[in-house]
Amino acid sequence: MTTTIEAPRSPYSRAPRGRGVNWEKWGWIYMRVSGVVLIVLIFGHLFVNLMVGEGVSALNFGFVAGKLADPFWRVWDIVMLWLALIHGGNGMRTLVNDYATARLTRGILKLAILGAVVVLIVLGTLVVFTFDPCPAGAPTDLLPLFCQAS
Amino acid sequence: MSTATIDQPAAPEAIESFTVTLIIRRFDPEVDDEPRWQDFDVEMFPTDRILDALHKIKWEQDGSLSFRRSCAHGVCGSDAMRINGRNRLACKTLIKDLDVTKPVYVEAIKGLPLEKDLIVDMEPFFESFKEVQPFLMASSKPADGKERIQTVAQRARFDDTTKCILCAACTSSCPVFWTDGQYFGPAAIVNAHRFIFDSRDENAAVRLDILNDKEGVWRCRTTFNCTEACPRGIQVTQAIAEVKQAIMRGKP
Amino acid sequence: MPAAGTVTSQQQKTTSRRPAGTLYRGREGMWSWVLHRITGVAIFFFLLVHILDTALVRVSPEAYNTVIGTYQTPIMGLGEVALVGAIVFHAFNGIRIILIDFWNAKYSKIMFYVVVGLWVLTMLAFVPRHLINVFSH
Amino acid sequence: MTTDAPVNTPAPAPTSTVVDGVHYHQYDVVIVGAGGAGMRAAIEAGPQASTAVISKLYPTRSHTGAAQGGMAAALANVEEDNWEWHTFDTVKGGDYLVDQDAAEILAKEAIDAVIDLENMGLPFNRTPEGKIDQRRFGGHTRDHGKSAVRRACYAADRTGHMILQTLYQNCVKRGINFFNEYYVLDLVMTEVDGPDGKKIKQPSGVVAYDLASGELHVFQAKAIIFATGGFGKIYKTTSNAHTLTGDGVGIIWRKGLPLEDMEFFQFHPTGLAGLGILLTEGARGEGAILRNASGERFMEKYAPTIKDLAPRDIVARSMVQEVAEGRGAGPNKDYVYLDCTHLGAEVLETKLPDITEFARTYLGVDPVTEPVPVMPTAHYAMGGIPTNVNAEVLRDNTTVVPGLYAAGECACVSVHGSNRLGTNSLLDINVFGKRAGNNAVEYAKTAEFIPLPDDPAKEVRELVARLRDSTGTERIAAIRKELQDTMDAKAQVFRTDESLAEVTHIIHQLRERYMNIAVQDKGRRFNTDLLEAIELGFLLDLAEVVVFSARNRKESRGGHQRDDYPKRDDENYMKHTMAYLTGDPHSAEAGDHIDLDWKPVTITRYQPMERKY
Ligand SMILES: Cc1cc2nc3c(=O)[nH]c(=O)nc-3n(C[C@H](O)[C@H](O)[C@H](O)COP(=O)(O)OP(=O)(O)OC[C@H]3O[C@@H](n4cnc5c(N)ncnc54)[C@H](O)[C@@H]3O)c2cc1C
Ligand code: HEM
Ligand code: SF4
Ligand code: F3S
Ligand code: FES
Repeated sequence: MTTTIEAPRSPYSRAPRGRGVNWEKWGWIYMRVSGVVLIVLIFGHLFVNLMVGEGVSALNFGFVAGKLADPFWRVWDIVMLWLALIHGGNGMRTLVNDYATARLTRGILKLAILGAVVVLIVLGTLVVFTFDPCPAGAPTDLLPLFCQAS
Repeated sequence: MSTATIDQPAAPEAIESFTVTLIIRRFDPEVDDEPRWQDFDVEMFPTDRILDALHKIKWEQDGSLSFRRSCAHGVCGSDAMRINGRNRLACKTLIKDLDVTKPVYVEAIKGLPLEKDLIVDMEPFFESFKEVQPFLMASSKPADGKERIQTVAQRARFDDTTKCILCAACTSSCPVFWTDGQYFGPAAIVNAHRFIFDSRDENAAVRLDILNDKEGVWRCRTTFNCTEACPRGIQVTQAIAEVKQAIMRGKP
Repeated sequence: MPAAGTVTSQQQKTTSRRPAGTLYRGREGMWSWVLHRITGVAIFFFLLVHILDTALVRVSPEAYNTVIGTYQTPIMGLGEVALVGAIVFHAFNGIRIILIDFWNAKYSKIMFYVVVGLWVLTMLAFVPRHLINVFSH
Repeated sequence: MTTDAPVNTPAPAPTSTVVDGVHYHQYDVVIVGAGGAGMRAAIEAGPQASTAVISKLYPTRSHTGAAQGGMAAALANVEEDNWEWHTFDTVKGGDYLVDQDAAEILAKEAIDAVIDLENMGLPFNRTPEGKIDQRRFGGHTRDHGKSAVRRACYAADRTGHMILQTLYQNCVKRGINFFNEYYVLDLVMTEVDGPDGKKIKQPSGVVAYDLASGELHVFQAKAIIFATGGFGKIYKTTSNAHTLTGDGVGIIWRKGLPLEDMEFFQFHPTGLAGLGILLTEGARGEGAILRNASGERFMEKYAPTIKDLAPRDIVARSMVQEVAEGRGAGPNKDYVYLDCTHLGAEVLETKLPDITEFARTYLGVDPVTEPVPVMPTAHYAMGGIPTNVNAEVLRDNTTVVPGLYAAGECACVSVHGSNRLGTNSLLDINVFGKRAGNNAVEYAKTAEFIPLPDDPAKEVRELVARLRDSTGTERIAAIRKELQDTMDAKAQVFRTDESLAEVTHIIHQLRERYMNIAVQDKGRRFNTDLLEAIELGFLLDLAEVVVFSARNRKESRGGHQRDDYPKRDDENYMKHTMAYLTGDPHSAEAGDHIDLDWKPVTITRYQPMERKY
């Protein structure tokens, strides 16, 4: 990936500097701030999901539902969802800026990233907020333990 | 009294010469569609420089080999090129510091339009340099017609970046610059840094604004290729980081 | 060169645009960036998928469990090792980048090796445990 | 803040047309050379008239950037000093062959020149009070030779680099037009009616070869400034860049205009042995000491008062003498040592960082712990294009060529006489560069364009075509090497009639071989092979003038030391040499085509005295 273009800047032209919000600067700062927070969130997430107990083999609806019923994990997951997607989306935007030279391709790719990020954030948020850990009619053995208790 | 001869290199007794193979990436715009690699064997001493090898080729084998050079000791910035895959000045790269059991690859710096052999078009590079307003801007002149006062510490603040010789080794080693060449590039930022942190200058804000741009400092991904490549040992990445800080603070 | 016009006429003279130079032999800084980039993209795409599969919890427990079941196969288990490896590298190297930006660029090389070291340690802690979990079922 | 905004107003649209493949441009002022002198002139001329700077190198590649030690000015920032003492040192350093009116101007205007540079942004080293710091340098003394004085303003050992960068930055600020990598190869002269009715030739423009495209450009101008630097490449061991081939001086010479004091070439004592890369005199200014093989501080013998800080000609000669008498160091006993070890790492790293690195990189010697092998290296041409103090080029001893100016190393004002003091050249380029710029622009304001002759590019086109189509067998490099080797062996620090006669003979042979030269690169774009051939032509011409002038100065003075005439001879030679090209350079006897004349030295304050340090 490091030997891509031999003679760029042809012809030499830098886009005039736009006014308004400086995405580059805030994007840059955001990457760092979110990065620090994400470390905690993601490492915590991975630890709980993969390391505690039987790790990945223990993952199932019951496990997830159990976590999502807890407001603590709900906040955790929501924050992680937003931070990570925007972080990743902004990172991908950087890549597109770097490697997609044609204006049109650039536009399309960035729109695609934006679309994916927005859709997934909305979807994810909805899931977390509207999630019902004990959906009616589901086989009880798949549900978290507390569903039976109530 | 006879005139002294100072023909011998200074190093001690009978240093042996050996054959070095240079593989040079040639491109003659009037003939070639694409660059091509060409081998040359030259007899060299360990204390010779790559520039000497190129001269030897040009002067004894193929006069059409084209490259820029002037001072021959690393102060004019003419001969940045890629030697064994890294940007260096040919006049500061000693044969003995390379592994000459293998051929030495020499090619033009990357990211600027190739003109001929080892020569690239430097205009885009100098355009970026000019864009950062690389000159002192200070409205007041000292009343007594004397120098402006600057303390030793204030002078030291920007010492590192005054050393730049505009050789482009840094900018053309930067992976971000290679991608589309729109990035201002480390050299321009280094030269902006030189003035942003000069206590006598009053226009830091303007330069910070220029570099607070889509193609400005934020494109730097701290890959350190620039710092590694700089023949003047300038801490380029550090300088860029300082400019980023200054932009965030809003002042130097 | 005086006028802007000259610049473009110089540009037009360039006929070669083909790569085929040697690979640039950057050092720690460049390779860590290459890895950071690759891992970042990999994580991003995984995240897309991961959110989609997690969203299945809204569909039905069965649907979720079928999909999550595939995460538990040995092949995917190895994939997870790679994924965690990527995340851990990206995370530690991200901290390194932040330190370079806000603290000091002098120690970037040392910090790179610290990142590698921490990565090895973390993976040593994670991999055996994870693989036991994967293969013990 | 706005008061100091960049003056980026585009210069008045220069007319540029293409006729028969030759580009024609018109500027009020054309400056040839973008070193210190050229850019200092451009800063004066640029904002006042349409100005073009033509340079065969990107401006920042000019060799001014290699200057290390400092720039003299009696600022008296660190100790008592005044311009009069500076003038005296300049005159004495030049072995009294200095034009003293010019030296006074140099020393007086030095102070403003330094302040100008500081105000433009040059980052000088500072004193604890925040003023420009100054250091000692060879030949600079307090009160007419009583003791060494700190007069050299400096920025570490990168003074030239800082000057060149600062001047370029200010050219960018002022939006100066640069034509980079354009080689000026000819001065266009038009025949016009002179004041007394006779036809005379007047400069009307220059012809340049665009390296990138191989096309020719004619620049018509009202005023032309030559600032093309030196020609150290006539020697093998030199501190000069590969590109310092004296093109500008050579062009003037070929036009039949005189060259002054060409026999005086300065050999800098401390070049890295075998390589010629310079170690600044500032090292000795900071206290470094020259030693022979047995570790003896030999300069105590030759200049008891200021020892290692004696002027360069004296130190260089002393070194060569030590070696000749068998006290040289190294396996071949062919160099002496510059000992910096007692200065300590701190001083070396902060005040002399670059030269410390040069020694490490190129000789593998660490100055902190080991003495550095050094030998004299061809450094500076005192002679060149004669000008008056207004930087106007002279046609003979007194008449100026209207509209033609020269400044910097290519010119001979003569402020350096027979031996330049260290730090006086960076001063020279600033003081006389500024004067050239100002005077040229004043002249251009009232003057008319002189019409160009028919086909002004004819000669250059033919020259280029002949060389490009050459089918000879002689290698350019071989001829150049033989010239350089010969000059080093026979026309260096010590000369005799015999050795000089030999060189003349060899140059004649080389000139014949040059006729049969092979230019291998037949292309148009970036044809550096062709340019090297042309440059070699200038080198041959200039070497011949140097040697011819040297043969005819039968005395020893400053940088010119004749073993067969070891004494200074004020009675017969207290005068400048003026050499003219009068015939076909191919004639076997140099005397057949070179005419030597003499010009009186201007003496205002100081009568010649014996030169002792
Ligand atoms: C290593 C070194 C150290 C020195 N240290 C000191 C010091 O400490 N103090 C001091 O006072 N002096 C010093 N000097 C001397 C001083 O630096 C030079 O004499 C001075 O810089 C010359 O400046 P210049 O402007 O005349 O020429 P240069 O800087 O050499 O510039 C010449 C210009 O002319 C251009 N040119 C030449 N030929 C052509 C052509 N045919 N067409 C178009 N353009 C052309 C070149 O491109 C270049 O831009 C040193 C010199 C050297 C070599
Ligand atoms: C675990 C904690 C994380 C930290 C500390 C972190 C840190 C960072 C930092 C500091 C950057 C900026 C790099 C630069 O400007 O040079 C970055 C870039 C990036 N990150 Fe992260 N990140 C983390 C998690 C993630 C996640 C979860 C994703 C995926 C969704 C991701 C995707 C990216 C991408 C695609 C880039 C752009 C890479 C580039 O431009 O080279 N990161 N990361
Ligand atoms: S910063 Fe270093 S590498 Fe970059 S142009 Fe300046 S001297 Fe060259
Ligand atoms: S190489 Fe480029 S990415 Fe930054 S650290 Fe240097 S400018
Ligand atoms: S030739 Fe001047 S830097 Fe190499």
